Amino acid sequence: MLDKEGIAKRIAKEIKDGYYVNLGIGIPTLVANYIPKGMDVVLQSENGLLGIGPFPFEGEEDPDTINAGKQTITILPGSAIFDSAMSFGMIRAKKVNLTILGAMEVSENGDIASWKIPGKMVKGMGGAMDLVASAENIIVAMQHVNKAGESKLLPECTLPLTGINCVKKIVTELAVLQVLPEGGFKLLERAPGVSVEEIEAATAGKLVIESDVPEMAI
Amino acid sequence: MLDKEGIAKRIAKEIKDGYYVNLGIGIPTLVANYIPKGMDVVLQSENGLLGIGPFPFEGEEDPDTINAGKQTITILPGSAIFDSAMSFGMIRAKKVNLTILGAMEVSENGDIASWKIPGKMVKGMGGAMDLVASAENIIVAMQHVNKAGESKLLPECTLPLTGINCVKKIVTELAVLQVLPEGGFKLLERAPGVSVEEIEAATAGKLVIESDVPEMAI
Amino acid sequence: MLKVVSSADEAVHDIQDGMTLMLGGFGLCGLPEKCIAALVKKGVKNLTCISNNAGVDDFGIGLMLKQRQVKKMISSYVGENAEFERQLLSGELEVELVPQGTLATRCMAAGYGMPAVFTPAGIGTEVAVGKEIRNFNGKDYLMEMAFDADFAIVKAWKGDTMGNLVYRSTARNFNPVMAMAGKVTIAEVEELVEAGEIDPDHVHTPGIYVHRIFKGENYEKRIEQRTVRKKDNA
Amino acid sequence: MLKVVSSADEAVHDIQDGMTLMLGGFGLCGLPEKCIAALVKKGVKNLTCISNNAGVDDFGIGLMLKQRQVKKMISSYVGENAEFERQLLSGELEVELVPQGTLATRCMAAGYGMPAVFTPAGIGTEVAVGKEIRNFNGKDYLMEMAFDADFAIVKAWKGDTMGNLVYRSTARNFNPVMAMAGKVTIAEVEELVEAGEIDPDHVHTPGIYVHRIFKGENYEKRIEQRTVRKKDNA
Repeated sequence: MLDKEGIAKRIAKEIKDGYYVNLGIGIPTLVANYIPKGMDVVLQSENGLLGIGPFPFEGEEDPDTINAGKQTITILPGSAIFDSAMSFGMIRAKKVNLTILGAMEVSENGDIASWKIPGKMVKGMGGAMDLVASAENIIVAMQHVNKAGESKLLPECTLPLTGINCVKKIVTELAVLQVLPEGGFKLLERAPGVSVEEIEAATAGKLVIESDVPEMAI
Repeated sequence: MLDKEGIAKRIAKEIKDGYYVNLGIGIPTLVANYIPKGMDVVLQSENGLLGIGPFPFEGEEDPDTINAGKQTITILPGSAIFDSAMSFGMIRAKKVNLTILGAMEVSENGDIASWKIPGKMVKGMGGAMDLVASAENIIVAMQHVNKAGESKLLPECTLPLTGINCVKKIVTELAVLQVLPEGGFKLLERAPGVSVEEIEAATAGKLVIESDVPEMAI
Repeated sequence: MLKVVSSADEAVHDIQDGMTLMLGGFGLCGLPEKCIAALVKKGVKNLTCISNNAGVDDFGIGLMLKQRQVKKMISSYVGENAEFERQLLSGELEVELVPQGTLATRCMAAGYGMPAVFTPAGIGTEVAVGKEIRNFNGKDYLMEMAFDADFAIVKAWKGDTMGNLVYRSTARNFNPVMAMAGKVTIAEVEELVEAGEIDPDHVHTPGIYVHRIFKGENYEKRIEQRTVRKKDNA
Repeated sequence: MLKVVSSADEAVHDIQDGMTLMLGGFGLCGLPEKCIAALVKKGVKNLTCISNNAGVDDFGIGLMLKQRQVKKMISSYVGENAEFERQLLSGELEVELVPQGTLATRCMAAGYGMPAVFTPAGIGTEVAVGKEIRNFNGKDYLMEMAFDADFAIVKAWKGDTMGNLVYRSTARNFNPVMAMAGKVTIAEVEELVEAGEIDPDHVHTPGIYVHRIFKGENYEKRIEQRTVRKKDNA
């Protein structure tokens, strides 16, 4: 079973040289730490930056320089700053190659719910609806089950949707799964020490197992 | 009767302190020379400049710095450069206070034709269609009659239109006229030495004369 | 151009109860804190505020919420404010949640004189309810309307007496698109310089969009999430 | 990011007959003259060119027209080119005249992922024929479609190895909106610098939009209308 860092590490392997990548808040943010050195990858922050750098050294925080999670960051050489309209312009125009974000639920046809629990929590969708509506390559990073032990991979989402038919891949503490165009979660890889049966038990939506499922290498 | 410089001089009197003004090619360009000193006026050039300055001194021409007529110009202190989309954005959003442009024909309901003579000349509309469709304060600077001696102030335009119901005022070598909301050219001022009869003879559209028409002071 | 005013109080003097305001900033970054303080002092009420976030409890628009000056918030993310959540759940506060890109684009539409724009954000979700959907090239888009704001209030790093603005780093965010979109636009700046001191090629918001400008003093520029790393041993 | 190419020839090597190209510039100002020269040399044909103007007889797109490489021009103003007029009147050249603001906005729409935009330009004229008209708040607007270009070819003053671009003075014009709009965007620059040498706040076109970049040598930068004034006696 993977911890959060493990999920981030596994997702980092999906990143290719030359990619522009948007990382959501939470586990996706951690992915930045595992991009292989020497690989040319530019991180987009939807508040208006291409070229997110590491956190600043203590005492060097700049209140004018934050990421979309409102954390103080630094800016790498070769960065560009732009306004919010251009930021989402480039997202809508599919210039960002990969989007990694969290979710509360994903359905077997790729719908995602991530922004609202009716009567309990309404923080807002932020940029997530724009990202999932336009991005062609979306990976969801999340826990396989929620705190109540219920599967977050469902036949249909029960929470208000963020977007439809958009999630391509899911990485959880148990597995890597692909959302099939015809519907269903195809099991691609098992986390170290996790059995297919455990994954089946934690997946409420249709799980497609085609052959021997390899353990992931991270 | 006014010469071109006289028309420009008269139009310059329509400019108010604090105005942003777009000047078309031809006579309108001359208006810049007659803006009273000390008046704070910013000239917009639709190729992407607020703050057109005078022509450069000989030898100081900069090929990167031109106006919408493609003439070499200079840029004044406090200018801003922007791209073509923003330039027409500010025009559409009515941020430009006054638009002065030339015309081949104007109709008594404020239609304007200025960009095409079928079978003879098709240079294109450039930015004129955008300007006339959005500007709330449009003055046309033109000759009252064409080279064949025919009136350019018509009941209806005969040439392909640039825009409809948009011209508010016309300044010619003979007169200053207002386009009435209900239709018709209201004669506001006569050029020095020009009689009402001469203006009537040169105006094919409905001419509205309400009282003694003063001679213009320039 | 007579755009320079002496203070935030003067800049907001004619903002009236019931008006619609756009406020720049992303979280607390690039926030027009001086104008917000002036609005709090003025006590103007029943405002509709278009702003990406709603501040925190004791800073930014949170200060206006605390005083119940806001009737309606139009935002994309409001998850950092307990008082906000309380007013929302109790029904005291009306909230329209808008995808962040849609929010930015509806501002830009206003500034560019476009009455409506098309975006796929929100298709298939409750954001799409009641809105016109159009299909272009096999993909569905929502038609979203340009905002209509009485005032836009933005914060820039530097401005000149002609109203030209330059932003610094990610404090740019929504400020340029909102600056374009107000019927009246107020800019507060950290440095106010003479016309000619800003390179025309570096201007982010041309002065034509800015009606009033003033220099704010002693910016607090609060940090919402201070994240740092330790210095490596050298 | 492996965006730097060695020459204009390399940059345009895969532009094929029948493609649609956007070409930046306003008149001869800010024109991608090195790529145009490479296209003339390459002899690629049946092109659709989206560009505000069509160059003059012996410079800019005029050179491509002379060689009959252009099947269709989409422009706002073409009045400086005798060969163009000849091909147009003889029917050899197809021409779509588009209001200048509409042209710019259709480029921006492509770069911003908006399939269509609304503009009042052309209402009541032949530009409106066959197009959808919509009324918003009592005013009619045309729905105009985003452009779809295989390549956008732009000229910047300075660029870095990440593809970030900075334009100089009014040579900016259509270049940034076209740079955003191409499926593949080629930028030619007068100065090519390392990543980090351009202040991120000064970038006009973020590198994400630029796929290939090269330094052009010996720019001619021809002036179309040389207008000067005499020096006053000092």
